[in-house]
Amino acid sequence: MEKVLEVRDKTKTPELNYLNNGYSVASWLLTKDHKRIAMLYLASVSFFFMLGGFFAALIRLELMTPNSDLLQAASYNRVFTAHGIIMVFLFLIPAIPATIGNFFVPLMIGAKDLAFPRINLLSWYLYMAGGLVAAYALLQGGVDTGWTFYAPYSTTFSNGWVVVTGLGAFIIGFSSILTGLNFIVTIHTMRAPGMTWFRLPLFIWSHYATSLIMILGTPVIAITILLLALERIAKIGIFDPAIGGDPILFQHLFWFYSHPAVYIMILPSMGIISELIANFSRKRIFGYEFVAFSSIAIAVIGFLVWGHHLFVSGQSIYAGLVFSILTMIVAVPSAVKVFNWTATLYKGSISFDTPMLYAFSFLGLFLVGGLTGLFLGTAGMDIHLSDTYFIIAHFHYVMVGSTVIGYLGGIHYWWSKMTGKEYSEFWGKISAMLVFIGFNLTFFPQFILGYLGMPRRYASYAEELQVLNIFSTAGAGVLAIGMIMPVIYLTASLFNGKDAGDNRWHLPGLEWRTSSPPPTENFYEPPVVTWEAYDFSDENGLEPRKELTKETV
Amino acid sequence: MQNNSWIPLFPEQASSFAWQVDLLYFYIIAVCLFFGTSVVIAVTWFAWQYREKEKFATPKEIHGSNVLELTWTAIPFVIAMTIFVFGSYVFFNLYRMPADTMDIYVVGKQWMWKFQHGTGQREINELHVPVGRKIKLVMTTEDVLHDVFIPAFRTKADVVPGRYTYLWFEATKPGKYHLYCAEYCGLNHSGMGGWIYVMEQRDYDNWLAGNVTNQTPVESGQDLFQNKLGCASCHQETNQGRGPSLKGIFGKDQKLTNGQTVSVNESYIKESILNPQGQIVEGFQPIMPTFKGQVSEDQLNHIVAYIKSLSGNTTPTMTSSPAAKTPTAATPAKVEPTPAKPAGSPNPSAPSNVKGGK
Amino acid sequence: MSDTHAHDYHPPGLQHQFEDMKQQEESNIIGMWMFLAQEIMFFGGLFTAYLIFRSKYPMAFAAGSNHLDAFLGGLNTLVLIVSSLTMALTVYYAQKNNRNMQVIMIVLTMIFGTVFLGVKAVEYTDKYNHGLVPFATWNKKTKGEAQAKTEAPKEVKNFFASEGGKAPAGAKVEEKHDYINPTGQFQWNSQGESNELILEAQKGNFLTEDEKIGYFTNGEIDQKKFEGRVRIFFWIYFAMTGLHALHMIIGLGLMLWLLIMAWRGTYSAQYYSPVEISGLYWHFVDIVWIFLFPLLYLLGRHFIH
Amino acid sequence: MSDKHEEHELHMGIPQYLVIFTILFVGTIITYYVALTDLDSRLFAGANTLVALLIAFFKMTCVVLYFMHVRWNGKLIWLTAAGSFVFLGIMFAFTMQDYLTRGAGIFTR
Repeated sequence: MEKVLEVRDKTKTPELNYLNNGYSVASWLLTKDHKRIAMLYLASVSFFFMLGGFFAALIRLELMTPNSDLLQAASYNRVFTAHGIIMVFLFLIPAIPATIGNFFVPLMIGAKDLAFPRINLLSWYLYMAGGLVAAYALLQGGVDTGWTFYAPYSTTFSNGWVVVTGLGAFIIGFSSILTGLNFIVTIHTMRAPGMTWFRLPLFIWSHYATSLIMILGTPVIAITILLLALERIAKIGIFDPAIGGDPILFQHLFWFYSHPAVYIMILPSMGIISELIANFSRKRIFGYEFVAFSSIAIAVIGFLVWGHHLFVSGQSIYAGLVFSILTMIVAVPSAVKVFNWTATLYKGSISFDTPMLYAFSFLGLFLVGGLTGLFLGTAGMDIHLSDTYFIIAHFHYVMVGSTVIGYLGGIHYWWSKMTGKEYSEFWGKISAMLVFIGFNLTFFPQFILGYLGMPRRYASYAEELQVLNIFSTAGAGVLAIGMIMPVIYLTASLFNGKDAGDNRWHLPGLEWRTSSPPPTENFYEPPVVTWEAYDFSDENGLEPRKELTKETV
Repeated sequence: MQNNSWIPLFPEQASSFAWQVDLLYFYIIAVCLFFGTSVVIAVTWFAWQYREKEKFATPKEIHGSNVLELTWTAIPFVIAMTIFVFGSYVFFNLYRMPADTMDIYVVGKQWMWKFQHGTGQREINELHVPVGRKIKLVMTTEDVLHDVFIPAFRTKADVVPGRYTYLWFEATKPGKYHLYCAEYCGLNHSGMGGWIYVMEQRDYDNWLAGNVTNQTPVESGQDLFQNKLGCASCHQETNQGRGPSLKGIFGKDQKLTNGQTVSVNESYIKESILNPQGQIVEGFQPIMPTFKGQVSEDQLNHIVAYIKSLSGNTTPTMTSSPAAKTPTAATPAKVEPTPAKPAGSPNPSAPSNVKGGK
Repeated sequence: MSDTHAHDYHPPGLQHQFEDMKQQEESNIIGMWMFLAQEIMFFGGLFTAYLIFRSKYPMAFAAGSNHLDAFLGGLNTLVLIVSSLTMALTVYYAQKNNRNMQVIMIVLTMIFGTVFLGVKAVEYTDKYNHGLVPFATWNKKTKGEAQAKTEAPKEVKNFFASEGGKAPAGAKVEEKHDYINPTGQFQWNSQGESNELILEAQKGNFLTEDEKIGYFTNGEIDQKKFEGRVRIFFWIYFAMTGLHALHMIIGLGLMLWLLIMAWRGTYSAQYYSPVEISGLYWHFVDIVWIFLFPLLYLLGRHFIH
Repeated sequence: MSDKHEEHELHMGIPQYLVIFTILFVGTIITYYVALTDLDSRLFAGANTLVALLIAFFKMTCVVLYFMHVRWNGKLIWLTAAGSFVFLGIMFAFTMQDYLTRGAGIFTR
């Protein structure tokens, strides 16, 4: 399956790369090559994203009118639950680490593969198994608990498909743990000679931080779901107060993972944006160490703040204040990142290619998403806002506005490396702008709706709120068009795209110093790193190195 | 929500601390605008100023500046702390229970709210409270998590099974405000809501006195008429019964056996109940017993209200002195246009819809 | 050692993605530690649940704990410690290139691991016989008095043994086991003992707020409610020890694989990292038990005397 | 290279392993008997719990440092071992801080 690279004569055979190194189904499904696994992930993650997007469309269509007319409350509840579970567990958490991360972590540190290729493949199978189980339960049975599975509704009142969905989430959890484990070990032991910690691209730092959360947080949700299932099946008496349990315990265990989980979603995206901003202004990132450590700080402090989801649950004022102040502190490293990104642009040479447009739109949306987090971390403010559309708008700004935008930016940025083809820059720019406009139109009105007091998860709402909801639905239409376009032109580029060349953007990163698409073992000879991250200086020898590999082999 | 603008932006301010929450909101918005606009301006300006002049140019290296880093770590930190302090102050005001409160007990249930006042009145999906009094809700639930949310008061709190949680507010403005359930509770979550009626103290007292059984005067009167006092056995819908039909008589003239003609108004109806033999309607026997001593003043009023409703007149009017000393002598609600509920007790599976408004 | 490139010299067991054995070993060890960190958090969720419920219902937990067999629990702790020692020695002999001792030590580890699971099975059976399995109807079904009497002597004996000789008066014991459990539900049959406990705690004002609500109905001890709280203890007991036993079984599987590989003489001073990381796993499982033993079997035991 | 490597890895001989084993063994016996004595009324409330947990922690430390060779491992392993316990501690502490103050009248809630 994996042929050893020995002779590479360009004139005779086409370059042997990871894509044309075997065409059989088995060569894909049994591959241990991190790049192929990343492509498997890319396909499956995109599938689930579209499934989740379909449910999102249903939600917005239903909310166009105040009454629950398109969907009855029963189906509406199932639809938003399906949307939440699919998007969170099946898309947002694996999206960047498992696709782009899987592909580029070894490439960017100069390794041949991840440390445990078989575990990497196993994690994809776990993901697929869990994803299909969850999707089956959601489509076949229909779960109406919301993605939070709050007890005692989920343990006692909802239908039994909760257990099956939980099982799916449990399995996916282990897929995520294994991915994180693989990354940490890889980053620790597999760096190329000369690739010191402070020469690592920031993408790697952010994945390191993400992996920490995956390892320390995910097992907690796994055991929580296990207990939930036991409670559901056997009535343990652990979450259901009717038999002595405690629903608050569920919330604590759930948010111990699920709050850090939002950092699992956002940190990799921040890593991509650091790459984009540095590379497209062709400058070393401003305050490299601060950006790097702010990722770690976010990961660590992120574990201390989960209680802000429980402000209104009858928490004491004391506990509320502790969680509130810690939440305010976690805002600081995020702010530091934004300032550093802005400063990086200063005196750069900024190009406006599609990935950079995504980076700009990330900056705008993350500003809104991050700053509105201040409202929700402030205990006195959160009382009015929690469980309203303000929350919905806030976390969509963070999850979609930042994670999905970062993901799209990353896909565009590395598309030429992953496939060797160029996508259409024109359509890319149009789609990037549509996504930005559509997104803001969809979610900005929801801030106002939230302050007006429209609670989340409502199938029907007060009539005076209809105008804003119509704006939101209209925006969702634009957003949907913007999101579907990349699927089309990226797929088209596979067939009729121009050859992108090895280094489409002319960048110094290690991943750009191998061919596009890269060979199975990533590099023709083990790379030795002699430059700092984002070193655009002339001595760095961008071009010659490429020639060197081609001539010498 | 009496917000008449095309796109409403803020819910009404109707509690003592609503302005604090709004002020905090504006403060954080100001902070956000400050940071947001400065970053956006900087990004836009840099993007324009330093746009690519030549493909793949290599600009000069700038490595960073510790002074700058410290500044923009410290400033957000300090500002975040001011927000925290302000927010904590508001949090205290919202969640610290004051001492001198009027307690109302709340039970959440899929999918309705049950309220019970200290004086025993029960309400479903509606809560009547006096203006200017500190109200404390003592809340629990029979099944799953719920959450009492009153946007106009800017406060909410979860209702947790197996525990009591508390919420307090002091309404400042009479009116009718949305009550929502904000914690997802199952199928009819979006239907689990109702209205908070904030009334002047006097109206509230009247309401308390007149609405003991959680019924509108009309409902209460109907109950008395049909069940408790048994009027309906004689006064049937048609004139076939032993007594005249009371349908549609209000406001009309009525011929009596003694040849007189009286106009049917509140006092006539009352008089007829208390002293039936005085005024016998033409064509009927003087067989009706007196109800003097069996019905209280407010029950009378309810019956009057009901009889009026039979004539399509649903608005009960005030007939006796509001300055009554004892609850029994008090009057029926000058309840702010309480929408007449459908007859019969509210059905839990079909709680009243939250929608509506003006 | 940097000059040993993968292409020239390929030591046994070196995977293609690594440059040399040192890198591979390091990766394996770090990987295993990351896995253990994950395991700690996995058990951590259960420990949190234990913490919360124990702080809510200490008396019910003490009563439940007293019906676990501290002697067998202690024995199992010792068995696991011995197996940890043999595991550590396996690594030692692998480093010493001693194949035979390696094999012996792995076999010993497996034997002790199996003994642990055997004792565990005995304990579970005991719970089964006494109606203390909280799941559905998975208890011994005792129908009516006649059967209960015929089985009584045996159970009393068991009970003495299980109490480590510290059982209350014999009359009480007989009364306890004369119960009917036709459907095999969870049953708490030591009301006398637990009532005493609660009343004493009430006298000393030790009851927590949750206990005051959780054990009483209208000021009287409510047996049904108390049984529910004890049931939570047994759930946590079964969940924690069950999960631990599952880890033991996985560990035994690992040992079997190690045994085969060691038999073939795969491991040497140059290549023994599978032995080492399996050892890490085995020690971790031991550590979990080191905590489970006092938390489940011992805490609150002194209340009873 | 491999010989040196081997020498470097061997930190403990059989006697040392046996010493650690004896400590663990004795610790188990002690914890068993201590649990049967009522320290709570003799010393202070919670003394039994504290002693049991201290012994467990001590035993764990022995296993981690010597059986699992952490004493001779790099900083990363130390950090992982300690770090995961720190996060476990965070989970316990922050959950308990909510439970202990809930309804207990701290700041008159």
